[in-house]
Amino acid sequence: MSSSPTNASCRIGVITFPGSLDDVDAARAVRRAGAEPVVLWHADAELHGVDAVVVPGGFSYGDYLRAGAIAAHQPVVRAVVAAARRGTPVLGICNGFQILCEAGLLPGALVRNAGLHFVCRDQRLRVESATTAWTSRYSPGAEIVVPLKSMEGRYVAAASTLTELEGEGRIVLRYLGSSPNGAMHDIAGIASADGRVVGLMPHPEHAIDPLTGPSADGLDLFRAVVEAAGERYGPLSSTA
Amino acid sequence: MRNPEQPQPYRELGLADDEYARIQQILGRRPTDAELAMYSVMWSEHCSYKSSKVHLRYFGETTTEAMRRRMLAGIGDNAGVVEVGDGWAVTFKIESHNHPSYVEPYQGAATGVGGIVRDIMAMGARPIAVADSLRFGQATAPDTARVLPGAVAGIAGYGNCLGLPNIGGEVVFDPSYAGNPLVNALCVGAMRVSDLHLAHATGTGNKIVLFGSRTGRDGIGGVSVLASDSFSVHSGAHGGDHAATRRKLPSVQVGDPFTEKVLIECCLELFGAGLVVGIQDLGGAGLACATSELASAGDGGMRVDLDAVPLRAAGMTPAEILCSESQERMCAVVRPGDVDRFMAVCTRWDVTATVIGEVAGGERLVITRQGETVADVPPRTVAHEGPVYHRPVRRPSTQDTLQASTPERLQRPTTPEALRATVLRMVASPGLCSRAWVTDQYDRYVRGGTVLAQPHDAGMVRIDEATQRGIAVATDCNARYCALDPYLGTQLALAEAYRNVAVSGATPLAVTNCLNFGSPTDPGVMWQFEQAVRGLADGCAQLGIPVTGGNVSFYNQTGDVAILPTPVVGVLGVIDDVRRRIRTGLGGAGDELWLLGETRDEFGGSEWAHEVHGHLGGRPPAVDLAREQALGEVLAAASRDGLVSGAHDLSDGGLAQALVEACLVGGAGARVRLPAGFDPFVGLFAESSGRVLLSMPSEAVHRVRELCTDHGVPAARLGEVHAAPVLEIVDVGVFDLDELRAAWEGTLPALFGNS
Amino acid sequence: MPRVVVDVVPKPEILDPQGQAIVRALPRLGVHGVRDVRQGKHFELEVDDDVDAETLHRIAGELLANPVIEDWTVREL
Amino acid sequence: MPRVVVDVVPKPEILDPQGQAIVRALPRLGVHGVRDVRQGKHFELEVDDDVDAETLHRIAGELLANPVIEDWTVREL
Ligand SMILES: Nc1ncnc2c1ncn2[C@@H]1O[C@H](COP(=O)(O)OP(=O)(O)O)[C@@H](O)[C@H]1O
Ligand SMILES: [Mg+2]
Repeated sequence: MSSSPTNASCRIGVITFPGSLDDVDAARAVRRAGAEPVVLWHADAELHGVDAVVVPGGFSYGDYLRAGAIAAHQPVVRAVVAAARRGTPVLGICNGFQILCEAGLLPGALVRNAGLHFVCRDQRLRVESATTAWTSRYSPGAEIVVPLKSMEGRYVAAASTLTELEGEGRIVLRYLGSSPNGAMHDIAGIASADGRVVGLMPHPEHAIDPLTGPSADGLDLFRAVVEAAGERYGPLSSTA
Repeated sequence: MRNPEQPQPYRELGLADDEYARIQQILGRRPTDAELAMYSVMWSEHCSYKSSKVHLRYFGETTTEAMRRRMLAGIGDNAGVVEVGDGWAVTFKIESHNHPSYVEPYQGAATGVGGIVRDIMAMGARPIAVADSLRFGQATAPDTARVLPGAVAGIAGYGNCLGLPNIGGEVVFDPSYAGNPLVNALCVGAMRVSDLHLAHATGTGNKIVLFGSRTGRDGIGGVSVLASDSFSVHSGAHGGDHAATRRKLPSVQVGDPFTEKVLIECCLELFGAGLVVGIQDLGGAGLACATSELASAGDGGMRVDLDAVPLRAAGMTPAEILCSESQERMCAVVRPGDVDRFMAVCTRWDVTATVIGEVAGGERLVITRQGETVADVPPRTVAHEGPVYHRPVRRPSTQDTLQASTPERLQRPTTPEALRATVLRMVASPGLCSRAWVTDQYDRYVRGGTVLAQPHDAGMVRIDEATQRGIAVATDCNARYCALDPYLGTQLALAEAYRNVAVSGATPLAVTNCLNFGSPTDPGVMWQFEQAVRGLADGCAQLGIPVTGGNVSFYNQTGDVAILPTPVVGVLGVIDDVRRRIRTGLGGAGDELWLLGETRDEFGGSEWAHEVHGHLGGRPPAVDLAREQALGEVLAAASRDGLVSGAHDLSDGGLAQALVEACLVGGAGARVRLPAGFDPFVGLFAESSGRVLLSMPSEAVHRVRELCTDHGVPAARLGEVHAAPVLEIVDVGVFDLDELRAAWEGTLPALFGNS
Repeated sequence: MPRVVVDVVPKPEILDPQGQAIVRALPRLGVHGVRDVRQGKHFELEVDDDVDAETLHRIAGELLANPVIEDWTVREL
Repeated sequence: MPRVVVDVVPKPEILDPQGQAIVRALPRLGVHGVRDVRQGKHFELEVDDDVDAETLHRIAGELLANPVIEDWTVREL
């Protein structure tokens, strides 16, 4: 098991909605990154003072109506929106990304893949921005391989929004190779203006160990916030 | 029936005259509508196994005490359970949802997954993975373009939404499945040995709680209609005519995977809190089945009040409520003192739950509606003492002609050019091409424990992060072999599934099956069935692993033409450290390539004879289960000592197919010289069983050869892995991996659209 | 060019998980008094003038709707 | 009890692959002359009499449709 610097005092919340699926995997990734995962329940507008929040993948409420549409109205999301406005780092993965868009924390929307099928593949990505709270450990332009698994993965937004995102360097990840879902500008992930909130369709929590994923490229997203918290809480204690 | 003179529609419900007479004799009176409906659905082929029972007993008779050692539950329970070490138990089962998937491919396949997952939950386990074994008509047939994409999307839509990784299966095409597609879904679950739950209603006064979806008019009578003789007549009458089939089916069940996902989490919380005495899933025959089975597996007495059942539709009759196949429902037996806590857990998960009755003294299942008794029956007579048929069994006269038409006379490629062209044609054939178009629609990563999935020979998931213990599964069946010789064909299916598990480094432990056949009223079909059961049971006895459960699907035929006999075999294995798993792809450049096992001139039922000559005849390849076992031991040792860098079993398409897949999956080229002794065609395409392709670093070769010698497994050096993206087969030709990949991956997208 | 609308809804006896999910979600928006919701599909077609009603019904019944579980209506605008 | 229909369609500038797939499939059915198809959602609501138009528009705009990508209409039957 990869031993990594742990920061016992860094606590990262992982939300569970009815229908969340990759919440256990996000919690595992948080633990691997050296932080303590804290379970956040959809019905409580309470974040228990966590240092950062992960909105995990899955099919919250079955993705009925629209992916993320019903989850976006849950009490916990209101709390997340408020915390984000105070600068708390928030990571939305897949369904989590869809929820953050539906909740208005991130611009644009995610719609049915252009190919109309669910797509599960090991996806090559380029890290376009290494300045966000979650991507600071990557070097700009780095290429990583992370699983993508989604039905509503095609990022769309108004032309003005896209210009803004491109102009402000808020496109965090882009698909490489043939487009998996027809996303505008090959967008796989974007950030909020302050770079604290990041949403991405691929699943970094499934790329933390080559045994169970295509790579360990995803772990650095989680390490980034643990490190940042470490700077706040003082030096990291290195334990297995 | 208000008017006691009026004749009852028992025939329309699929009951034969003598069955109806027996019901009256059991009750000592004319049955009520509700009772008639209950008996008819529970005595249908699908629920009562009336035609297969006498044959299935053979599984029990051939299971020795030694084979039972690890078995905690077996045939007769919702699903088999085996102990896999460290206090872990694993449960797995395959079930068919064939006809519904023909009528409405998306919903039929989706609810097929939902049903098998509830079976696994009913054992007290957490479902951890699914696999799907699929068969369709000719790949190019228009109706296949309707059924395949729909069924695949349904399995994806339901399984992905449940958060269960899909780790394996099959896709097979054959004209005999046109109008009779086979959708067999497998689910694996894991639990602590101590958490095993069995379905029984004990303890007078204990409450019966129905929880999950509301009950509506879904698939009413579906089960009996699907499997009753009355249906075969109809499907015979107008074969592929959907409209007619639909009229026969009152309605199609629609799945609600979100509700099922919540139901899973809710059940596990209930199990964990110790709030469940007994549990039963609601599948075919709905409440009629769940209540009668719970009661007869317990003390026998039960009272149920249908007024308490939450309904979705207005004006449902007692019979409809009892036989409704509304999905995503479970039934639990709960101590009176625990009911409030039980309800609290359900509320937390927003799951509808209601007390609908209680375990009662006496031996009768009494069901009331609006104060009136609508059913009063001895539950065992409904659930277990259904009719037992000894259907006529006769080896068809055509069997000899079939076996006499051997593949020897078929024109074989001889020149290198012709061989090279044949390799490319076979790789691109619907039977052998990449399944990625299908499997890329399935989430194989969710739960974070998937160590192997498609395109590897077996699926493997970790069940314990602390110890790295894991399990592996594979399903297989070559129905052409079974047509040529159902006994040997079924043993070949067992051998391949066993081998697929073994090449992953896991040790095979247990077997499940899904026996898909034509009409049991056809003595020839019953002969195939009997032979298949005996072949599988005898084979398992020889391998020393038990059949822990299974499923029978009859009436898969159009007119009097049955599908190829298709006994799908699933094998479960355990590996104590998943980090030692063996992958299907070739290892690194410089590694040596070896072929284990013996190659013979065997082409009966082969993919080559089928694809190139449309020929089916002769005899299937020879089976040597002792050899399979020896191979398994070699591979287990190789995995334990980390000797090999890759292993791929040889099956359909022979060595050529295995080499191409190993190169493409591993992303490495190879240089190969075919073993001396026979012509290259046989070396490339023969489908002799008991063979494995290995890649290993040269340092390991000596040890592996020792292992092979010790276990009496022949081993021949084929060549080596090299960096160049090229597969060179000496005296045959050179293939660019890009060329091979284009051929292998291009076929299904071309047929079913680019996704 | 004529515009045609085809609305497809799940048959009454068929379970509609999506509609049910919406009904349960509304109170959290502070919306009350919505008793039931059925979710279906809405198609807007642009067709040549020579496409007749019978063809439109074929399109609806064979492609846009799944007659096994759905009903549909065709409206010419 | 009043019945209300809400139709939701993707905004014109948003690519609608489902609609396109239907357009491509029609010739195979022997149907010609269908120039364009847009696929949206169709909702049928049963509401209490006291649910006013403004609430209905809230339901449509805040839950049933996503204004970023979709337009919607509300019809009381
Ligand atoms: N319907 C399916 N669902 C999931 N996986 C499948 C399906 N069909 C094939 N696969 C996977 O694709 C790979 C190749 O299948 P197949 O050629 O049948 O394997 P084998 O010949 O070794 O049994 C295997 O990993 C198998 O599990
Ligand atoms: Mg194999």
